[in-house]
Amino acid sequence: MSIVANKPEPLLYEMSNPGTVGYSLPECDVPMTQLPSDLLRSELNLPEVGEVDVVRHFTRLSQKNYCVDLGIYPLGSCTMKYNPKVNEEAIRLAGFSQVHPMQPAETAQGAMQLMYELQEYLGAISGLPGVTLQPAAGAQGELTGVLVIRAYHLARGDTARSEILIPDSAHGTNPATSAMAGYQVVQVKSDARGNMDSEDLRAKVSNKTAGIMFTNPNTLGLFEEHVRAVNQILHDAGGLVYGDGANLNAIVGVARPGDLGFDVIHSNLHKTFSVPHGGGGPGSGPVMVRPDLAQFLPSPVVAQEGETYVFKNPAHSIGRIKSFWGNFLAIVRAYVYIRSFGKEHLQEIAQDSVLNANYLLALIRDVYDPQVPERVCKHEFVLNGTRFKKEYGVNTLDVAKRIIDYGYYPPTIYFPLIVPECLMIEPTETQSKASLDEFAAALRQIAEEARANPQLLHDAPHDTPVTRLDDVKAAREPVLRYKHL
Amino acid sequence: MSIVANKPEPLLYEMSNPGTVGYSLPECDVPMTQLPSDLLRSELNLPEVGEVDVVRHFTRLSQKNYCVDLGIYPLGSCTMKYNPKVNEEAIRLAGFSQVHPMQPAETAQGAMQLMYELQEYLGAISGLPGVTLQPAAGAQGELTGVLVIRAYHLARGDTARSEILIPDSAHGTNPATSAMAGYQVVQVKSDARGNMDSEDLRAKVSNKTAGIMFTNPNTLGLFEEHVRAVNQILHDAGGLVYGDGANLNAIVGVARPGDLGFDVIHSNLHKTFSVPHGGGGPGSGPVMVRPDLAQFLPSPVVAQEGETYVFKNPAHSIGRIKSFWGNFLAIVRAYVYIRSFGKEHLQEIAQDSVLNANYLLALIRDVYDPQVPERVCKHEFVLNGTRFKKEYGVNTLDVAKRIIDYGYYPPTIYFPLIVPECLMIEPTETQSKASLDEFAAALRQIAEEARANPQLLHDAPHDTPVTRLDDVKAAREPVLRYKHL
Amino acid sequence: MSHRFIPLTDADRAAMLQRIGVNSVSDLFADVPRDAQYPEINLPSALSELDMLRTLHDIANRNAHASEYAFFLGAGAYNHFVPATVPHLIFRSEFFTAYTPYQPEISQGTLQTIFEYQSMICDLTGLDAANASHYDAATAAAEAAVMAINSVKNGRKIIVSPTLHPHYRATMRTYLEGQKIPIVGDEDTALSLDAVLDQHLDNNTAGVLVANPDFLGNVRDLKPIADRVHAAGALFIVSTYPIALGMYQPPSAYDADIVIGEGQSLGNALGFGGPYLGIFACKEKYLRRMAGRLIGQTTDTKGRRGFVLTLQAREQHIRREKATSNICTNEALNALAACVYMATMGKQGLRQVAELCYQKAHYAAREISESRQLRELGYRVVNCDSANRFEFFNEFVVECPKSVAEINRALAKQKIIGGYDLAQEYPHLKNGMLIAVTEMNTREQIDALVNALRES
Amino acid sequence: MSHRFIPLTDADRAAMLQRIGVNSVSDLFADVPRDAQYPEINLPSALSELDMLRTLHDIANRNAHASEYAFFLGAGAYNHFVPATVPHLIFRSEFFTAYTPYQPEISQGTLQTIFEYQSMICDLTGLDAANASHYDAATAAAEAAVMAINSVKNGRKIIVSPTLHPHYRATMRTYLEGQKIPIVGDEDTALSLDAVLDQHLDNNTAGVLVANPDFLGNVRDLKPIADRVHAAGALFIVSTYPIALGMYQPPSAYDADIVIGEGQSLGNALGFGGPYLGIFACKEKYLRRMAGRLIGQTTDTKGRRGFVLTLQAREQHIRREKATSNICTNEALNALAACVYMATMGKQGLRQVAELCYQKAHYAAREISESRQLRELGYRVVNCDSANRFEFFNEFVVECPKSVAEINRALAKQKIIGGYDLAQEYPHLKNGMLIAVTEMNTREQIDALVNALRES
Ligand SMILES: Cc1ncc(COP(=O)(O)O)c(C=O)c1O
Ligand SMILES: Cc1ncc(COP(=O)(O)O)c(C=O)c1O
Repeated sequence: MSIVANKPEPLLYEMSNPGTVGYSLPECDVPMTQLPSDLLRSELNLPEVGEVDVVRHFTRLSQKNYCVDLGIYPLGSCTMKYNPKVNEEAIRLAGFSQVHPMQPAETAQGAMQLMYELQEYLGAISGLPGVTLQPAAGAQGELTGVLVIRAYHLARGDTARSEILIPDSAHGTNPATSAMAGYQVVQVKSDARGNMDSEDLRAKVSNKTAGIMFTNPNTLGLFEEHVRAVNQILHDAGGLVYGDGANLNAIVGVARPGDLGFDVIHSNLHKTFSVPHGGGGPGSGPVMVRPDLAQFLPSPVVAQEGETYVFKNPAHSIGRIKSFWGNFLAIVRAYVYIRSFGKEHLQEIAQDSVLNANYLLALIRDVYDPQVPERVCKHEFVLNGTRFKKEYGVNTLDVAKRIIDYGYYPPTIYFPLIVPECLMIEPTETQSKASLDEFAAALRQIAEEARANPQLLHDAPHDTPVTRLDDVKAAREPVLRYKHL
Repeated sequence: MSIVANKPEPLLYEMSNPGTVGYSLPECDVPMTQLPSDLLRSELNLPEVGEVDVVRHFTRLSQKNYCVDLGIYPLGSCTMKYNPKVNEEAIRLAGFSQVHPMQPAETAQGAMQLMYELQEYLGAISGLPGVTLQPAAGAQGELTGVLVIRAYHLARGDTARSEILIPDSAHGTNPATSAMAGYQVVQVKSDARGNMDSEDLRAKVSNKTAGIMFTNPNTLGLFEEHVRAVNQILHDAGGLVYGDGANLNAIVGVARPGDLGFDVIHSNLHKTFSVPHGGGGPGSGPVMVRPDLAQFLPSPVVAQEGETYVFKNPAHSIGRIKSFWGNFLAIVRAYVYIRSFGKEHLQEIAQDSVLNANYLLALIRDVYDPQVPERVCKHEFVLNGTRFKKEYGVNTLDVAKRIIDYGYYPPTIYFPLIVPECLMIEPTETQSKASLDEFAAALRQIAEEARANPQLLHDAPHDTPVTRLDDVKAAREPVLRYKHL
Repeated sequence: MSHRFIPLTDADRAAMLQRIGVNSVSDLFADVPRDAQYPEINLPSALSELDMLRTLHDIANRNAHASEYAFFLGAGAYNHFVPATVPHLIFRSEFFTAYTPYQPEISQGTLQTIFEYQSMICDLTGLDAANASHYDAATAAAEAAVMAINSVKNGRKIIVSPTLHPHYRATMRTYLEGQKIPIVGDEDTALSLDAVLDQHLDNNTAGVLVANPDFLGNVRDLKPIADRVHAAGALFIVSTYPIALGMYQPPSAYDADIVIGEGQSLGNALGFGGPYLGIFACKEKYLRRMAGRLIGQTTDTKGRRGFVLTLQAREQHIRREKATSNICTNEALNALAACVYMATMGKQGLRQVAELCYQKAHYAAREISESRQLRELGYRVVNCDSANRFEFFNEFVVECPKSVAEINRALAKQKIIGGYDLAQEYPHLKNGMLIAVTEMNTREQIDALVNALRES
Repeated sequence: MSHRFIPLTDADRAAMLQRIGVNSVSDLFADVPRDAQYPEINLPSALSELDMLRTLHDIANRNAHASEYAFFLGAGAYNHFVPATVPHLIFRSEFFTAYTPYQPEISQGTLQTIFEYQSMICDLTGLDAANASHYDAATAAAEAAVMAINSVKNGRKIIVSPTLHPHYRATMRTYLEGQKIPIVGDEDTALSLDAVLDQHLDNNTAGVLVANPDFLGNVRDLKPIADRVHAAGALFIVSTYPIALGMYQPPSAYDADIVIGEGQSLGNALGFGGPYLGIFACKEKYLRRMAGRLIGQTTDTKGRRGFVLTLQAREQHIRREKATSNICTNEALNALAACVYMATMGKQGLRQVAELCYQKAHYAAREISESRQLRELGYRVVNCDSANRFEFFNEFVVECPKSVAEINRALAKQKIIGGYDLAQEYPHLKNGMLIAVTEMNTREQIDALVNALRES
């Protein structure tokens, strides 16, 4: 409801009325024990609100959010695809939701079977058969993978490798991960076609190189044209190749990273395999490795012994990467996505996501400036907003905010960092042609507005509960919690 | 999302793209039979849309609706109270949702137990122990009850009774029901205190009177001060008293209709017992009768035989009133509401709904005109908009539409028919004091606007997906379906 | 302690009473006879949410349900697949906790979806107009009869086919009893429709109500019947099973004037019998006599398309005792479920569901009729003609060698819910079991049924 | 036929390719090595929604779950009551299918709820600032260790209590391995915390991580420990169980610098171990060293309050290899669940849950320790001192006469999931069973457990 959605919503704390309750619990049915009075807290300042107002508060707030179920959510690099509703039925089954991670394996064979099968599927899809489902997100998958690479070198007594190569187009998690794993980051330049600059790469690879981390297609939405050569260079130097699988959507079913020379890869199940993003998480970031690296994977993995599924610790495991076994309920959803497509349809994910991206680009490329106009893109593409800034005084932030006025979520902006005034668009395979036509029409109109009436863009968005917010103030005097009066 | 909610949404038909599918079904796993080609249809013009667009279409449309979960929904006579969320868990249990009405009673004992217990509870709450859960809504309960009254007279050989008395404040279903049951409707006037005019009543009651139908508290929100006298007059004349239980919320737990002289009553479970209204239904309208009338109730009712629950046909049943046993899943919800309050808290429903109504009235009575200012109201109250119309040129429709601009659903308007420019407000017990303070403040501000800036009201609402719609056009050239091109 | 569903504290109550200007809550109930106040009410104690859920789980666990049992029971309620889109969307609060869309500016969600529902029902049935629902098919049938009486000049009676659902016939009788309109035709449930018409059809007939598929599962071209009915000046009313319309010709093809049907099968839960969905559609010329709510398309003051409740002058709110029906609350959410269901299945999906039902039911019938062992035991499929051709959709009658109730008890032990026992309603089908098969029944289940019959 | 999740038809595809100006889809993949294209991928065939659901039902049915079994298992994941408000609200599409709130104008829903979550975590722990979640407590513990290393000048090692959850200790080791930061203190898991500090605490200690309640269920006033840690210049990090904070003093009372915890118990499903919720809070002065996302309050150009992602300069998006953590996707929806849970339970409810857990667990411990029969069989409750006083929250250790795995097998037959087997992680607790009791365990269940132990 537009009127309700545009009204300011008080904080729950501001709605609190002492003595009101929204909960109920059974009476205590056992004889009472004296509480340990010396250890008790005197107060707990949580809000006190009735059930009806809890529900209304969050329902009203929900309407202040855009979401995939309202329309296109073309955030580049994020793969905001439709999330099948059958999963909501699935994950509410008591046999999934009410199973304890530590209960005896004999009593959790269904859950373990599902995990085992997903391990197999991800191995088959990636061409890298060693699989751990433990990582909770892509970034944690990266850490896992880099630690596996580290363990590999150390296990061979190769202790001098201290560097990881990373192209300048990489997502921030790649360098951050490398640093967490104790590596120096060495940046590799991109060339004009959006590939890695092979001279720069050759110059930087050495016997200090533990490996390279790169995304393919990369964050420009472009497939590394020399992928095999790059990987060969690394392998020749004794390094391993880590694939950041955030963009797996573009090639799933069409080509397998393992066949292209990758040694390790993660997959963001919340991207390619449609686990809903939940406003920022949870996700799941399984890691797949070539057979000889499986011994280093985190403990435990699921194995099959006869008819029974068991947890096993890989021989030279890097250890645990989180508690328990992974984000199981996210894993269930990815399992559903894969089985719903099956071997017959899996490649349509990649084909149609790439088709959609190229189609959308074709509809707007005469009014926006693709970063690498001479190439076809994969599942996403990157526009360069420099001309808009110079000619109209309109920057990419203004364009993004104006997109909101048309009822869409804006694309990713200012990433990758190597593209000035970057606008990065990923439609995914779950958009219809009609929806792309509409979105393109809006983008075209905005381009026209940028020319004719730039102020409209500077002032955007116009009909939202709040408009542009003061980030500087937020960071300078951080208010990170409700302050009791 | 306000921006999305305010965008026009195409019809599904307009989104249709031949060849797109949103469904999937298993392959046929049995040997095929030739279809009867002479009986097959050639075309079926349903829309063809993918799952994602089905979900988005209805999600976007949903945001064009106001609902109880967004805020106060003060529709007088409708009892729009909060609907507990535990019911959504309950009615999805396979043991409720996937049970067939015709399966052998031995395999449905849980469902029958629940029905039996609810029959008992409703009997206890109403003081009228004969109960049928079969009617699907209040109006159907009315028909059931009036047919029971008819059966009662006929069973006694009393065939001359052809009239039902109904006060002029009654809801339209009461006269319509009487007519459906074959009775003449005789209208009884209301007096200045909002009671039935006792002289008029006495004048109209006769040996042709089969009974009277009235709501107590009535549609003015006022309790019939002479309820016992009225009922006595009817009983003395050989008639029966039908209570329209739509307003049971005002007295539930405080007084029982059976103790006040009612012979038959229905209860709208979707009002008093919080079955969600679903945009107009489904509801449930059980009927309760005094013991000697139980023999006429619709077939079947649930009875207990030892440990077993069975369906039984009352001895002189009026017959079936619908297929199967009633709106079972609605019945489950009412059962939950009653058991969640239990004997300790039940009367709080009435007490607090009446308290809330009187409080809200107190907050605005100096600027709006209560129809019967000298009395306390029950769970709702009625305002008379005549002065606004005369003094400001603002009618009740304008006031109602302006309320929308404040982010609330407007009260019931132009009902009951006996109050000119009527505005009928029912807050229910599930509103907090703070929410009533806010709503009252809005109403007061609107009263001020009516005086100072009536055009604001004439033009309302201002920020909705559509504003005032052309009802005349809709009725004159009805467009009741999408017309294929 | 306060109750979780009432967001008021005692301090609030005190302040509110003061503002009202009374001393206590009992002052607000002064007009209620004192001696009747606060009776002892025999109810159990309040339950917490957790205990409530536990209780409900216990109760639900006492019911056999279609996730654990193979269901071969239909008889007007069918175990069809409900795509996940349906519960996801209909249980959105915005639809679920809204009222009848009286204020269209903030009810376009309900209004547009019901307009779409009306449109789809028109497409499905082939008729011109559909309303926004009745309680179920039984009450829709009763309302159709009333409409026929009001539409036909000398209409003084209604003829029903004996193979119309027994509950619908019973409900029609109850509804029309007060208005003293006779329902005839089903005195002998063994009679054919043609024989019934021979016996009853005359110029005083307001309407003839026929089911297709009928209660025993048979489907036929009703054009000859329609012609006879129309020739007598009566309305031809067809009760249908909407899933069947995924493949069969719509009732418009045989010139039905009114179509009613049970919409449960379109995305609504079995739910032990309700809430269900009464479908009601008619030809344009009868439109203004139709009961129930109608949503119409119009424009707002700015020329934008919008939807409103329309033709309300027909309804009880305004016409009061002159209204032809008292219906007020209807089954809007079930209509929404049907709308989402049809949207999800679409043109192709609905056809495929129908064909799956047809194929599986015919497989089941064949397996039963062709099993020598079952034949020897005395089982016989009734719905096949002399040439052993089956003429039904997804439901058929098996004549059994012993009481159906007894067989069903044995089946239940094997987690099979057998067919409907026809003994009471169709005495001529002695030991008749009405078996329904849908897309939810796997071949394995069907084979298990056949085996179980062999052993029972 | 098209796939239901891809709303494109072949006609669409052809038109789109034409518009792009290529002949076929393979032109769009020309840069992918030909010989690697379209490998045979060993996957099962596509499943329809119905078959998918059936498969999932079958799989789920192979797991024992808490609706059918009595659970006495905790060890870091607890079977608590989840009020119906939680699934109802968190599964609203607007929350569920949104991304990280990068564009605040159309993400205020997520932003405000997480701000409220942060506030509630601050209130619960008594600390000044909380972030918008880590993957789970284990990774929060690892990030806390990193933060301590970065905050303490000579910080070169981390001390962990042996009674910190074994998974957290293992995860910390994996995380800190690359940076070569030693984790010490749990070499002998039988040692007391004081003894551990005696052995390891020195001026090179960056942080000390202690659980309260600890892994074996014990709760204590950690002020003396905190004082020792602070005196050595290290940060005092406490791992907590948020439900326990409903009744126990917050870690701020004993001067914790950082609090981490597993938020699963706050409205999140057991879900076979995830997704869970890593809680992370710290004192104001360490705020800018905290990893993860933070939501801050600010104003818009019209002066209206609004919420934004703030202090992003700390994060990997901007700092890249200089960021202290690589976390990006977090557990926002689980944080929302915790927020709705705490909103529903409120101040009084959270206290009551805690007390119920406490009471029921103590009842269970008493029943076990006071049963002569169990004593004679060799059962002994470890968490009671010489005066037989219990000092735990809702989890306690029972020394058993035989292997816990064996006992648990016997219990499972009676639909009881017994406690955690300590044998491997705590060898000194030979045959130790860690039993957890929550508000979900009825007295009947507890009595059944005691009985079953007698018989097992
Ligand atoms: C290219 C790339 N790599 C890594 C990540 C990190 O993945 P996650 O957010 O699942 O931790 C992202 C996420 O946006 C990404 O786009
Ligand atoms: C006073 C009164 N009587 C009867 C009814 C009819 O009840 P239902 O809508 O459940 O058929 C209503 C419904 O609004 C009502 O307010």
